[in-house]
Amino acid sequence: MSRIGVFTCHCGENIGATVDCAKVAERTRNVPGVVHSVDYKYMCSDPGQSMIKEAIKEHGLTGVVVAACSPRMHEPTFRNAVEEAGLNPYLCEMANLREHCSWVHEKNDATTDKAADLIRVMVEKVKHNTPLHPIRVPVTKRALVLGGGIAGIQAALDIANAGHKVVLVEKSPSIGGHMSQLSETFPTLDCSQCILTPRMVEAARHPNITLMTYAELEKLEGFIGNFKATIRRKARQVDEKLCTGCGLCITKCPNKKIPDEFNEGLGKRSAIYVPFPQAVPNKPVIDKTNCTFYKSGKCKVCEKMCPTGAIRFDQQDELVTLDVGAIVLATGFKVMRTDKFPEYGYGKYADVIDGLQFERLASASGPTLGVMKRPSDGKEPETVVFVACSGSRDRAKGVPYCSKICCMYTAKHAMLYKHKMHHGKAYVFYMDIRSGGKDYDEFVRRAIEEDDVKYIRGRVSRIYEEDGQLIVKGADTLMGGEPVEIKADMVVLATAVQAQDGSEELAQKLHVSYDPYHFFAESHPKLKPVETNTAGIYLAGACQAPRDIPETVAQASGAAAKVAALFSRDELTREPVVAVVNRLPAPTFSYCVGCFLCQSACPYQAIEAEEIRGRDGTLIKTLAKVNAGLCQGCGTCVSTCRTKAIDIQGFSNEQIFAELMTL
Amino acid sequence: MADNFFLPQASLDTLFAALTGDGRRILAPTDRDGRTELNPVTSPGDVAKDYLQTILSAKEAAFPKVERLMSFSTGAGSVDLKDAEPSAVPTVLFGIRPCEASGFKALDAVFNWDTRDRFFNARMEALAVIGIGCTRKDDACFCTSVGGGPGSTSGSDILLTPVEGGFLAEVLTEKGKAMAALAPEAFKADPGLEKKVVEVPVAFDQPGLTKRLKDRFEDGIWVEQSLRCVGCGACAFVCPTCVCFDIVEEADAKGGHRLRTWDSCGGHMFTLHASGHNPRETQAQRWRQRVYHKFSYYPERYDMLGCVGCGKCTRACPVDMNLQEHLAEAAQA
Amino acid sequence: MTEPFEPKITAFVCNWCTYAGADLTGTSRIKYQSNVRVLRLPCTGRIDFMLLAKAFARGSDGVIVSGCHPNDCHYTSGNYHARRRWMIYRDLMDFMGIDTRRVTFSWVSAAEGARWAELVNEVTTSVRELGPYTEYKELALTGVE
Amino acid sequence: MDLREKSRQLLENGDVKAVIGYERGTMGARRPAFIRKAERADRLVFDEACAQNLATYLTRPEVRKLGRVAVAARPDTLRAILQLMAERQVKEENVLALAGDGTVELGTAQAIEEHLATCAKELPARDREILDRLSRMDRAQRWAFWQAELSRCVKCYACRNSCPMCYCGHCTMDCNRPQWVPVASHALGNLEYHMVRAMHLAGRCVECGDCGRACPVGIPIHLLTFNCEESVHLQFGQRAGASSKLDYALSTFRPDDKESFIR
Repeated sequence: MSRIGVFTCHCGENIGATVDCAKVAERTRNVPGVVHSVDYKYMCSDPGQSMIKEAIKEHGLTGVVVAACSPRMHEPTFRNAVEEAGLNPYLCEMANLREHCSWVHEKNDATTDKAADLIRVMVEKVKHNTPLHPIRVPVTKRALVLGGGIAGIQAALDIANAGHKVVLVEKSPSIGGHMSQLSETFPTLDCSQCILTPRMVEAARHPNITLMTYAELEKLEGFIGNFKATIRRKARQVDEKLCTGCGLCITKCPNKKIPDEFNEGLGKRSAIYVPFPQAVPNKPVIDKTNCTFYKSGKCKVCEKMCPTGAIRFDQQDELVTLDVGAIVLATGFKVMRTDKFPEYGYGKYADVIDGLQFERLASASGPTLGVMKRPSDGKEPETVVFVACSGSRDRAKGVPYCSKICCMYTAKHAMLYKHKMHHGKAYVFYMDIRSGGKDYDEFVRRAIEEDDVKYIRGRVSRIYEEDGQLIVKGADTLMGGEPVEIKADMVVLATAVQAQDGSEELAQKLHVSYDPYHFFAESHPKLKPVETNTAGIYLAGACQAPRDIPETVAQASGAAAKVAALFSRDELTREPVVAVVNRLPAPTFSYCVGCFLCQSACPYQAIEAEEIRGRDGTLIKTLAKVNAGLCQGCGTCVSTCRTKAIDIQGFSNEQIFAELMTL
Repeated sequence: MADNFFLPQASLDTLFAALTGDGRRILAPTDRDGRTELNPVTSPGDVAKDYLQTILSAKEAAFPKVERLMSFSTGAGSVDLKDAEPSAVPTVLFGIRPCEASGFKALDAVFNWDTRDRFFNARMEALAVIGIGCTRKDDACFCTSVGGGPGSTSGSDILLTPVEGGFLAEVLTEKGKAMAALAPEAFKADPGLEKKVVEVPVAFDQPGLTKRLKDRFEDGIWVEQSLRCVGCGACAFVCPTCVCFDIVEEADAKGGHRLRTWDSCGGHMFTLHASGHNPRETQAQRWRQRVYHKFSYYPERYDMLGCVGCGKCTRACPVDMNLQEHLAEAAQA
Repeated sequence: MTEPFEPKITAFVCNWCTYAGADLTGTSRIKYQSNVRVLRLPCTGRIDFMLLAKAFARGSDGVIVSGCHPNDCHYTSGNYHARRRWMIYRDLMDFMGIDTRRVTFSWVSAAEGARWAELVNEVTTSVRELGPYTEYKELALTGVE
Repeated sequence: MDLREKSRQLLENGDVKAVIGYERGTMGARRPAFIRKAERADRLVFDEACAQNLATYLTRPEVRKLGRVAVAARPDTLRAILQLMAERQVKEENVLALAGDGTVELGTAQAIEEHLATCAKELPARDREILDRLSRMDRAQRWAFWQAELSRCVKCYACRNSCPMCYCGHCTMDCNRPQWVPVASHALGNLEYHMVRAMHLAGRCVECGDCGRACPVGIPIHLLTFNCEESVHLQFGQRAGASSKLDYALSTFRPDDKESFIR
């Protein structure tokens, strides 16, 4: 038999002024199952909580209803109090007399009636409450970081420095990411590689970090604290342990005419290569599609030349399985290529380049060694037009969002150009200048005011070639839409930042959600910016949305802090508000029929199959089973289940039904 | 000994008016939306014209599909109980077939076996039956195999048998006389009418079946026969003699009722124990129970059959579990 | 003089958006009619269609079902599942002749305190005009002898 | 070659343990027949009068125990088989569908899917007539129509037990903690029962109409599930029984699902 105690709070005047609390307490006393009902000025105060604790002991209460404010406010307070008195905290419920009654209704009998009703509802619920216990899951204290750009490197270093093991997986042969391609960085114009490469080396050397370059995630199973990741280590055809990185193979490789990815196609590389001189690890890979041996079956020059015998033509991809407790997603972005712009020549004009290509042109380690030479003929461009918002904020291009970094890097590009060619002319077409950030607007002003970059507010409608020059046609909207035509030697398009290729597939592998543009979705836009909706998987950098370097690094450290916090405990405790599949004695075992319709409804992949076998091992029944580590307690499965075999603790069918039956 | 009369077709109006005038409700087969079903009527014109039988049986007049047994309400620290009173409206069942009329005896056997059921008895007391003998039959009919017949007077207070221009009326009981007395002008002297009903051939040897069942309990025949049975309760719910019921409570936080509803031994939950054990776990066991209950346990316990051969179950069954055919098979060696 | 009819309104809301939104209505001291009784569930995905039917069976004259706007579900997709369920259930109710004017589905976010008050007032007023849902309330007694 | 001959062969060769087909029953009816011995295959008939969806039997414990069985399959039977596969109730290797005139062997889900692509689906004229009548009614009239029809229901569960998709051992109707739907067949119990049945079949109903056919009191209950299935199809484009891969409309969604009533 239930012995319920009900504690009605006046909340000072907040409830008491509108609801006749004494009358409510009196009426509640007559509800079957209620053995104790009192009202008090402030239930959440120490004396108030003491009243509850004493009543639990004195009256042997089996359930408590606190009729006060919103459970979203004080449920933890009262559940704690109840627990301190030796009652399971989940035997305490709150009736919301303040936010849902006294504050929103006039003082009259109907309001008092409603207050009594709200209590009655919770009394009936609490009669059906059962003691619940926090769910504990162990934590594997090793993190997996996917993506070896600055975001991944930063996250890996922070986690490693917190004392935890990290596996850093990068799909290309070297870590470094887009940042390693940049020449200088805004707003300080410090050399990108100068600040990045020490971090790369630190990551490679860190005793807690295992680097896996030229590797990709194949499969992910499990849940927070207990993931099982399968990594595909692509065959480099080079034994990393034997290779000393001497580079002899690269020098001797006969095929040196391959467009160089690192230089954005502006330079050439050999078939066996390291992406760039400061690559980490500084070990080459063989590009099998271009290697003469793989194409014709003859060559093997590198193998002959290698002093340590590290070349392995028979090396195969390798699958490695790792147990990890947390994952940081730092897979970065890509930029839209110039061939997506019919109005700017479909990428067929060699001197219409994108921002990353300009970075390589401006870089001291780039194909021109930092000398301004245009790609088509190597001529120094006297006039350069920079087009901001190329593709961004353009629904027709499928990119309605702002790419965020282009305003700043366009200013930087114009400035770098002017610094290298003082007599040259730099024009920037822009829609708006978005330079929010520390020292950012000052930086743009400097470009305009000190470096004499001409900013024209308007869009470029067309670019075409004429007599070895590019005719840039646009309009100046600040001059009333007056047509502008500039004869340029080179055009730099600040093309849109887009989600990395394969983001959708990766998101599906990881069961994280993504936005319509395939950027990974954060759990909450304000309060959970580095969490995903899958517990234990965090976000860093531009895989979530366009970001600049400082933001990326900050977010990476944020994600690392989340991982470190997770790893600070040996096991996780979670609210037991999770779904459960009922289990019964043989021969029924469960009402579950194993149709698994709940499985496809679950947003968290928390439903697994469980086989019931007889003593002789024969399969009797296959049931759904909830992985309490993954379940977040939404209850969508409950509404899908026809046999009512699956139910959710804390909001069970019996509880909700009982509530409904009192109305 | 029955008193026989001639009841001209036209006099039915007079009879109906007299019965209604006496405060009685008349339930008769009607034709509604293409279905023959029992409904309250006020004039003979409301009665279905050319019917074999109703889909559901007449048992609902005494044993309704849902009836309230008691009510309760919860108050301040107390529970108030209140017995329900059966709404025993004086009722005349008009035009049901002799097979169904005789079915009430099988119900009575259970409802007055050890405890006298207040609800059933109140309704039976208020009930009078004017049956009509059969001039038609179909392949599901087998009344003659179970001791009945298309002109059987068992269970009727007045039995009408169609004759040229009206009916031969056999006034059989005190209740029948009382009804006839309400409209004496309707009942003419019997000119020596011939009682002519349809012929229903005997399909199997029932005493032989009952005897045979004694040693057939573990026979594979029940599995074979029941393979196609889907385990619904259609047979039991249309049956004039099936008497199984469930007692349920419908309540909310403030109170509720206790109800009695029809149930069926064919359902898999019927014998399911709270432990999960089910003594009649397979459909074959449940099918066997249905046959044994009617043809073995009823004769043992009440010295009568639990079947009147109306064939409603055969007509209602979605998979044509033809009772007569199965019984004939079971009666064989 | 008869008392004016006061409808009974039952609301099923999700914990994260509409319940929080209704909390905000309170915090903002926006007044609304007191006919509504709110039942809190974790997510609209948890709101079984049978709960709506049971609310009417229990004598509700109107029902509100509310949760997070599309894209805002705390559990990412519970509200999308709920929306589909309601799309089908509402069609079925209409086909069976149940008065769909008495069920209001809505999205009310945790920020929309004023909207919650507005919704409750609108529903209460319109259901008051429709009158008691007598034909549904009579069902439990129809067919019992 | 006909179904009898085909069945005889299958049983003689041991390809299947039983053939579930139809035989002649009372008053010209066709009824299910379980043939386990080749010599009994002569009882089988397979013609237009064979209406029942035999897929219902595939989930019965007695049939599951048999192993591989052949089923005389009309197009709706095939749809039900696919849907049962999608819901993990029937294993591909345990069922051989005999389609067309009863001699077309469909032994895999893919074969069934391909065969179904050639079968048209049409609403019977009588159903069309009732639906048209209902569509001309206003809400109150529809309420009156269904109340009159459902008042005839005695909850014998012939509809449920005949339905190939109602294989749940423990039906919502059997739940008593809480008692979701009243056991009694009063107006509320009947309305809720049929509402639950229709909703639980929405997105799963293969529209064979067996529930309506089974109803002893002739309630056109199949129209309730048809209505749900049609509203699933119109709004989400999905159809139950189209594939052996699960694509259940009520456990999937599109963020841009369109409705007009949510405020």
